[in-house]
Amino acid sequence: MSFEINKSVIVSDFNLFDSWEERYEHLIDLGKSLEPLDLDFKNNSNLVEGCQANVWLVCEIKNEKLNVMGDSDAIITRGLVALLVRLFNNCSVKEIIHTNNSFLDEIGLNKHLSMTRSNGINAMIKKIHEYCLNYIKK
Amino acid sequence: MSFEINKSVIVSDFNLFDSWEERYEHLIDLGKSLEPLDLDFKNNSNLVEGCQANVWLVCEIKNEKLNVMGDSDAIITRGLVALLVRLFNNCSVKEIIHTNNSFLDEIGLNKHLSMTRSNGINAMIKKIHEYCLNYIKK
Amino acid sequence: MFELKKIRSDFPILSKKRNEKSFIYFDNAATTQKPQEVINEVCDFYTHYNSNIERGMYFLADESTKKFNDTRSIVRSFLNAKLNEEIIFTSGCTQSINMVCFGFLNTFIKPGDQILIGKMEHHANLVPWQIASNRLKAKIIPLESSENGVIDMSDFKKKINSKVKFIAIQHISNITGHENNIQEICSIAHQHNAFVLVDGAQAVSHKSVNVHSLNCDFYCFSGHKCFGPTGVGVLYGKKDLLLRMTPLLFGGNMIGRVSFSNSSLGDLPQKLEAGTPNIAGVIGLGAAINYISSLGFNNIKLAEKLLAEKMWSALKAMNNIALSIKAPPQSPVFSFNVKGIHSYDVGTLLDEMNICVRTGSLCAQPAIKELNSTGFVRASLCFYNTEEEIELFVSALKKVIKLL
Amino acid sequence: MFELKKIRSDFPILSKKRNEKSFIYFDNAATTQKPQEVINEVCDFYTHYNSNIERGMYFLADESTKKFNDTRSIVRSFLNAKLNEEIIFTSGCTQSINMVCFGFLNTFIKPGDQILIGKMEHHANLVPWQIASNRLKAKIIPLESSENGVIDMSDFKKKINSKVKFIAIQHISNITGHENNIQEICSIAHQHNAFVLVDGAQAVSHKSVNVHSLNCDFYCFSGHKCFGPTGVGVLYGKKDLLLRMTPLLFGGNMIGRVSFSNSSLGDLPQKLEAGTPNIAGVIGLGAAINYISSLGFNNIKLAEKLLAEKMWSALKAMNNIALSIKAPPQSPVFSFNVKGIHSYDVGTLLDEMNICVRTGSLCAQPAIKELNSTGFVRASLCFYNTEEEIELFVSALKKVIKLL
Ligand SMILES: Cc1ncc(COP(=O)(O)O)c(C=O)c1O
Ligand SMILES: Cc1ncc(COP(=O)(O)O)c(C=O)c1O
Repeated sequence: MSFEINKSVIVSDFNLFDSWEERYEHLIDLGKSLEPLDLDFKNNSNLVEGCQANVWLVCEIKNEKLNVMGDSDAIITRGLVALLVRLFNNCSVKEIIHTNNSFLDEIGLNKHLSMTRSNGINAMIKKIHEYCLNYIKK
Repeated sequence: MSFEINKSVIVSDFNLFDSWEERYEHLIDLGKSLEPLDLDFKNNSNLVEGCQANVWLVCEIKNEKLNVMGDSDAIITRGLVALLVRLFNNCSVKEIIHTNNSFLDEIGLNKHLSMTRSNGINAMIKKIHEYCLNYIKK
Repeated sequence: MFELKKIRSDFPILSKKRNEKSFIYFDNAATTQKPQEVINEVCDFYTHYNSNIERGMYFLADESTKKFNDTRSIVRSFLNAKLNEEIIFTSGCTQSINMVCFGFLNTFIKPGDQILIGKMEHHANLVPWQIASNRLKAKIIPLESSENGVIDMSDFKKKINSKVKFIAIQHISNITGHENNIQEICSIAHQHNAFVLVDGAQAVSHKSVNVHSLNCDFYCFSGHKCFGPTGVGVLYGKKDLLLRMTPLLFGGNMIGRVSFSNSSLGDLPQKLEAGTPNIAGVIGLGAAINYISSLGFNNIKLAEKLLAEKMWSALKAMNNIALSIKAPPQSPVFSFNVKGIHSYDVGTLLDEMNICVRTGSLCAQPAIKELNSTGFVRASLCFYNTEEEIELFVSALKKVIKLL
Repeated sequence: MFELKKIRSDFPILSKKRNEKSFIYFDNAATTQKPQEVINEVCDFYTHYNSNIERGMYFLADESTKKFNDTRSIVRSFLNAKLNEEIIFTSGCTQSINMVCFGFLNTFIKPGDQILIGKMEHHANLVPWQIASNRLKAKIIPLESSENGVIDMSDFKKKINSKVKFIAIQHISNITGHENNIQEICSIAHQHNAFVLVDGAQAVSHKSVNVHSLNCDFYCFSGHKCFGPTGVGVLYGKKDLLLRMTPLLFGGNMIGRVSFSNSSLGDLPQKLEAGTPNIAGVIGLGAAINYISSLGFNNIKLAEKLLAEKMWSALKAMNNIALSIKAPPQSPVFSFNVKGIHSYDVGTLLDEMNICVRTGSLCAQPAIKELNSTGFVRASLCFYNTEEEIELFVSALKKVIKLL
């Protein structure tokens, strides 16, 4: 899997929709399909700061590849988590640290999600990036 | 002496002048002609609050008539003190407590002195009034 | 008379479009919109007579000083206080409360004394008391609230005793829109020699406040929540109490004599207004109160009652809406949940439909917990809102529920 | 280039008439006038996107929150600070200083410790330290000033010792317009492990400030003294020191978790910004700083240098003028007396001639005493003042002297 492939799949998925209703329905469906996080993982250390709803992200690296799981108590935020899981899961650490947030524009989310929310997603992306960077530094 | 007579003299004096320069010269002359207050009287209890320059006022009542002396370290304010001395000195206490501040308009001072300053003169008049009222209450 | 169309046109923002559509502002409890008069007054100050106040002796300073102090009279009569010097201008309700917490409480509270605080209070009327009582080793006792978020009077009567020295309560709740019985609370408190501070942040835009008949010791509010500018607020206090108060801030304009060996404080109200105040803000607040007066609270109450009734029955008619209240509120504030749905999701989708509501803990976490919630959707209305907006809101809500 | 006519037209108040004549504003040290950009920015906020910040999640709240936080970046780069969270928005310079006095000092000062304070300080940078040191049983030691009102460095070097924990000084004097050598003071202070707060109220409108190269620990200023709105100010502090600070105000927006049993504080900068801030004020301050940047401090310095030189030689040429300084000032501020005449009389008559100056103790009584005066006439200029105004001022002054 590579980030670029994941991204293009997501972008073309979103491009199928014309209305904001459909985009949200898609996001909500993504959220609903996300495997719930084990309660053990829903602790403060996995909580992502800077999101209005509770968001937990759990990162793990195996064979230089990221494995990321997450959850949220709000379904739209959960959809965003699912999006990031699809985007980053199984990507190589090296690739991830070179991605930037511009893909938010490319999948048309920056336009549709208000600042606070994209702040939320930015916080999630930051957490993933930092995890990968820390891994490389070691 | 009565307040009304004093007032009309002062009003007609001021009416002689067309320019603000002349009015101020008159006020300053009044200030210069005011007998300086004895140093003993220049204490905190005679200080009038609410004036930007230091103003001291000393009231005394003899035969139901007010005797007022005063001073200031600023010459224009001193002129205002002199004006009040001319206005109130030797007037009966009963008459004084029935006067109001409207004479400030009549002598054209409210128009020419800015609020802070007329505040100062208001504070002086208030002090004189209160002195007379207290005397009557006793 | 109260002509809604005319009134809406007084508020320029209300004709704003987003994506070519008009929007619905239902977050009035967070901050109200501003009438053109207020905006003009602020501009006018900066454009025509901007200058510092009190100390200058030139014509501009005369004008700004006069306007500033005229506002003190406007606020005094707005609250029906006795004296101008009982009106202190602050940077907002939060500062007003903190001033009492940290400048008055310490003058008489002893370790072991008690402070009663409602369970429904906004953080601004809770956290400062926690910190202050911690420092002074006093004890905070929470007051239970009955089902609509007002102080449970029987609990209050049980808890008041000679150790209680202070009571901090809100006039109207920012969550439930219900009103506390301030007059009775003050009267009982005073029988026990306790002082009362009333947080009026959510009251002054909805009803006429009379500190004299309430007989509260302190009352405070924010300008921005009653159609005035941001960064300005009011602390009313009874004169003898303000005289006893230690200022929270020290600096220019508030002192008598200053030397390196010692300094003396000035008189009220300056003593409690250190530094250059928010002059434009204060003057703008005066314009806001004049605007309120021009409408009249009778008209405001009437208009808001209609809105509240309509909203109440509309929400009651939806069976998946869990309201935080059991009876219609005194001011048009509605906090609720859509059953099984996070408040945040509701707010997100309402925003897509140009509807502004607040979601989450509403700066009152203990209150939210007390109401068995983790966060509400709050629609808070104001006289300039319309019945049509309520209808649009309700259908938007139905659409949200279908989407989620 | 710096086109004075264009620049004057940026400030609408400067074309105001009084009694059909234009006026001269020489009280810029008290507060500066506002360019149209700033007025527009404030109006624009209220007209188009007024809403509370941080907590709302709808489009208006996004816009105001973004604008508010953009200003934090603007101020950060204006002061050349490293981090946005080192910029705290306050209600003004006075509040900024009080926050450090009452929220930082107490975290490390012990009875007997010393605080050094310049003899020329404004009351805002003296009285709070007096009160705080009184409470903490620390000692205030005045620093002598040399003839132009700047810290006498040899006195400073004599007085600094291991007991000195804090130094509070102004960047530029509001009386003499002369500048302290902040960089050297900070460097010496830090060798002795003392912290330095710089009161920049009179500096930020005149020169580019770089807190990084000054290496001060705290820096503060007021918006209204640098072309911004009233009711807003800034406290810059090094991050590790701000983290140690106890807030002066508690309330909404600044806490983490709140319950009746205990509450935790939030992160920087919110921790130190309790309650709804002066949103319009902050956004207007951003516009003011952008305006300053558009002119450029090089140009501002050049223009003000010319004005200062002209004023200096004009006043020096009058033999009945007693200036408070022996050398031309770094910023165009001139405090003086007309020999034998009360400052108040001079101000009164200048006002009649439409000239705005400040008179009296200039909120710095100990400084006035130090300069052997009982009160000055202060003419404080700004880049939008003109050489012609200086000529008019000088002839007005001559007329005043003749009249008195
Ligand atoms: C009941 C109540 N009290 C206090 C406040 C605090 O007001 P401000 O943030 O304007 O200081 C608010 C505003 O959110 C409120 O609703
Ligand atoms: C040197 C100095 N420090 C502090 C202040 C206080 O500023 P503010 O009144 O805006 O808080 C002033 C303003 O008068 C000043 O000139």
